[in-house]
Amino acid sequence: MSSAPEKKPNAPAPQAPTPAPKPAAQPAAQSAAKQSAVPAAPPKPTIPPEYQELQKKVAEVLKGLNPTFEPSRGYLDVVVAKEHLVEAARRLKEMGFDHVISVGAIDYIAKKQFKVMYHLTSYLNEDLSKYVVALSTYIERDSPHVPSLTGIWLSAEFHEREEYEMFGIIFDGHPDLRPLLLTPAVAALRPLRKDFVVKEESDDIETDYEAYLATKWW
Amino acid sequence: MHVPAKPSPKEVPRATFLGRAVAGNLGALAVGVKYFFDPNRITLLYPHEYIKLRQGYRGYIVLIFDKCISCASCARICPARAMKMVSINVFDKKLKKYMKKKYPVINYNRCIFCGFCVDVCPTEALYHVPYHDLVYNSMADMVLTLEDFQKEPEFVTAKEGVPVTYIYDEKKGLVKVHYEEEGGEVQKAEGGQASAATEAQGEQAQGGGG
Amino acid sequence: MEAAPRLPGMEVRPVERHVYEVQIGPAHPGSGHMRIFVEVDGDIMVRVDPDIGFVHRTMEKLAEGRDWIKNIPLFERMAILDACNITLPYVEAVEKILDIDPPPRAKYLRTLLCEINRIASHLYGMGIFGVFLGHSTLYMWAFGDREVFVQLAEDLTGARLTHSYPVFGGVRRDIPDDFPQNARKAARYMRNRLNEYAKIFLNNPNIRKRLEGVGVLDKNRATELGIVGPNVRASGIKYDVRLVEPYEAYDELDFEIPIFEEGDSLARAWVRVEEIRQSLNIIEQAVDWLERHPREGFMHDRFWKNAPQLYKDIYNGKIDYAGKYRVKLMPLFASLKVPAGKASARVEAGRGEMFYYVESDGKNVPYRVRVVSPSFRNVIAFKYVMPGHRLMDLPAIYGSFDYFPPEWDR
Amino acid sequence: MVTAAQVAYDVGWGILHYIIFYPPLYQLIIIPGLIAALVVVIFIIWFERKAAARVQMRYGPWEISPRTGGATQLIADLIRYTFQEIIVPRTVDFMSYIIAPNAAVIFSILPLVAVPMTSVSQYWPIPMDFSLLIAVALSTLSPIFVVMMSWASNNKFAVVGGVRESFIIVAYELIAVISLLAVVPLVSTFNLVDIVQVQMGGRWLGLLNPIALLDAFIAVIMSTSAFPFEIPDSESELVAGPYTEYSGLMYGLNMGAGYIRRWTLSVLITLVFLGGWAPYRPGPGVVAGYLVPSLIVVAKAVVVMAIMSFLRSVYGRYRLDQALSLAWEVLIPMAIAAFGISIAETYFGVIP
Repeated sequence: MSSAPEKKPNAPAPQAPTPAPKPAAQPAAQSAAKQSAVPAAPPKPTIPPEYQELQKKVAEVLKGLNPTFEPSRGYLDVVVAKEHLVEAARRLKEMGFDHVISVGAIDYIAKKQFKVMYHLTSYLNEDLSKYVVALSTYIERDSPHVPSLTGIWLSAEFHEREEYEMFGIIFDGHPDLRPLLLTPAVAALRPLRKDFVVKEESDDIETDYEAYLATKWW
Repeated sequence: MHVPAKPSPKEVPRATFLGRAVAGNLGALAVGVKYFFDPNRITLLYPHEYIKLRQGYRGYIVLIFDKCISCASCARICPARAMKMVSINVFDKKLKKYMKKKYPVINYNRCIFCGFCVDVCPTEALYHVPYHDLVYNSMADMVLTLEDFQKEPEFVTAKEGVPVTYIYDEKKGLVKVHYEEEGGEVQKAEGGQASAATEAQGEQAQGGGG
Repeated sequence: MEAAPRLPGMEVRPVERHVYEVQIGPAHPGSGHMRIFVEVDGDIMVRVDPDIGFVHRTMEKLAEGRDWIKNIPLFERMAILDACNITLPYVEAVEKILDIDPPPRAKYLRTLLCEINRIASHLYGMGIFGVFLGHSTLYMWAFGDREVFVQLAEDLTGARLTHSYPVFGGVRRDIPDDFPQNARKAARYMRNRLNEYAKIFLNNPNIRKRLEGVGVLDKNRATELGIVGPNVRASGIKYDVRLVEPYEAYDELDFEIPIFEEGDSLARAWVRVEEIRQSLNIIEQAVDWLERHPREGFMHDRFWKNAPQLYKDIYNGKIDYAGKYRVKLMPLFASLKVPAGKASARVEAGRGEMFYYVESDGKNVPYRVRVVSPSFRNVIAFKYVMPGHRLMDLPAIYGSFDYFPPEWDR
Repeated sequence: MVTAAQVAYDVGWGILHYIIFYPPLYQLIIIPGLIAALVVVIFIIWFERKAAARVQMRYGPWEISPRTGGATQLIADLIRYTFQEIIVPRTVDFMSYIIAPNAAVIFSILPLVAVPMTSVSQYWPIPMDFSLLIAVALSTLSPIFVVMMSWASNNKFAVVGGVRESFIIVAYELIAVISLLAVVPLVSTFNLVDIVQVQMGGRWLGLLNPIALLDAFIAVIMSTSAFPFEIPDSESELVAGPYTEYSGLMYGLNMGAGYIRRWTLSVLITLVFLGGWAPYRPGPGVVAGYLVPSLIVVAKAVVVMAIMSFLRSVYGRYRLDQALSLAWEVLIPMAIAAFGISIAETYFGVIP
């Protein structure tokens, strides 16, 4: 593996597939960690190492609300119960997470659940800027009600409207819950739910020659 | 080497009233007048000129029939479902008999020229031609047959137009140059680099174009 | 006089007295495919309601039916003039789930294209901004000079706009031989041009009058609304994903993040100009690095270790019809299965922070992809910043946020 | 004995003198009126597009006649406008909708009958004693019809555009009137012929009183809603302002009316500030006494208009309130100051 070539700028080596590693010249532990051999097996999902410290802090802040931390990469997934969502949001905002990057929902149709996630980060608190925290909760798929957090983070307003039209999740207490991108007729189909199927051309790669020449897919 | 990015506070340049009313107006007018007398035109006069694109441009795709091993990777990776595999009877030279084999065909109504098929082909049986401005009479014509897919499509613009190419210039950004001249230079220079001579020619061509 | 005839499709909506509703868009010369309901009281806007979604393509849904790699050209369609930045977080998120880290050369190549795209995107935004204020020269200049960078991107990737350049584990091409000198020429040209831009547009008293003190967003308000990108940096917030969570090669490059305190439309325009300067620095550094280092490590070993000799020959230009420095994709990409897991990634795209949430359940298609584009997060600003300004300020504010309807509609 | 040749000569002479060069008709229809205005407008629009194209890294009109640089493009546009269907929406007020553009064009040309094209009194369309006043007064009529158009259109954008137009009318008229009349103390006459005669020696009033010239110049730009004051029909928020509901030839008339008004006022500026037909001294006869001086005036006015057109490629557009505050707070005091300068110069005897 070509590693840390910046330490040997004059190396001509047009084809040296495996340059001898120079252990003394390894720049930093951090980049060494990046160059770990590629694991053949799929990686074990865990909480990413750079988030371990934050996890403790968040657990401290959300004490009493029974937060659980789901394995994830690139962000910290904090799951609280629906009843505690508003309280958890308030505490996280006090902690410094001052705006919402994304409000996303996932349809777990097998478990008959929606997961609603508020991805948060901070502008004003520069220590927290480098983290993304997802405050998430599971709700029933049959009665999709979740308290709106627009009152706490105004930046969630349009995101919640979008998830409302895409999934039919009703954000209780949202000031202006109308479809945002879609017309009401299309929004009634709840397009992002898993039971809505997009009709597209078949994915078959093989086709009959005559049928192919007569295709009208354009 | 770890050089973190650093925030650097900056300020919008302030101007006094007089500076704004006089210097601002005069500066804007001066730039306008400068370009009025010395225009820097980059427009391509399209049907009369066309850009001779360099090799590597992701243009129309051509199949080299003999190299295809019917692996269907191209059809599988096609993000627009433009490429399909069709079965035809071909004479197999090794086995000395006719047999059914699968070959890719392409529907240019759908193709988005991402080039994934060309890049994924394990035997390089597909390649791009470096042009993209073609005309078809109907949408049905854009569903290519296997025979058409093996031919390089006819480049109609090249019949009437003058080939030009754009070279980079520090003063003018992109400069339009007639292709033959630059091509000749490149062949002589053998470096693949636009020499000073070509730049001079480029300016000449620029002046003549007005 | 009789009442106005009721035309087919006409919708009658009561509005308050003294209020006059004007619809800006959707078929509108400057704005593109979006509509803003504006209620004006006299000349002052009192309520602004952006009505978006005219080019909505349900990309999040389409992505759930497409193979992992096929989503790259799909997401690119959000903002084709910023294609690399827009697809990069998706690629990064999938790489996180796959647990691979691209080699340094690939990182530098991605960074290079990202910055080329950022300049192109900023120039596009400035051009539209210019035509909004009736300044057609800036529009033409920005689009003409953007051509320089589009040409650079074409030399690098083979396509003008829809590059589909970053793929999982690496990139699809290496730089051509004459690319470094061309990039340096382009950088020097653009630096000079920016001074002329300042003269004819930003310091033009006419334009300054239009922009100064218009659409002011202070630090706290910008935070509350969650505005992103150059727009928050114009409000004095030190937030840039390249700064707070460096990705690709950004932690090895020497550049600045311009921050302005004013928060008005003029500051937002200046941020973009200063960012173009910094991007030119980055391009020069990246090109230097790429020139200094041997051409190896453009694709992660997992996808390149077993590459046959033919692939290496094609890379080195030994096959005449195939071009040079092309990185072949392994057939594995066509049927890639990503292990179960979820990841998010964000990058600083031209218009701001681009965020992807990717969830996989081990199949060959994603289970859920959540895309949040910067323009989508900026659109809320119209609702809360515009009221209180005059109707003629609408284009000035609208343009200064560097709107791009296809991006926010997704 | 009357021969056919004599009759033909006499009839021709009569047509030449009493029809073609009959001053009111000549000035209204030929030079500098309708025909000259049309030619000039076609040239100026072409120039505007070409000049903007030169600044903006492109070619401008080209394809239609590459040898002349696309000069015939505007004729092609004119033909297209002429044969385009005129769509009259159901909701408009029909009579005023039809009358307004026509009236705007007619009243735009009208001031040209009040200006002299020569010092030979035989070729004056009207008595010239108060011609400056009359011309200025007539020039203020046509913008009213823009407001009329907007109101007749019964369209939101048109109404907003019309309201803006009416704001601007009030602002710029004062500037135009004061700054054009600012030369009166200097020459102590309202007679445009005398005003031109004073400038014969090269002492153009524009040089003696540059502030008045600048003010009048800006007022003309404002009055014809050219850049940077293209406010009533600012396309980025109002589709085409007062002209939104017009199509085909009617839209062409609207566009033409603005340009013709600019042309008229440019002629006026030329006469008042730029010496009119100076330094040429009109001789006897139709050609030397009428045609040549009028062509000189046309040439000078075209230059004035070309400079106005060039501003499009440098400036954007002001906001309405900024344009108004510029007019009321800067330009009107400047116009009054120009008046004062004239008085001072008269006191010190600059003009003998």
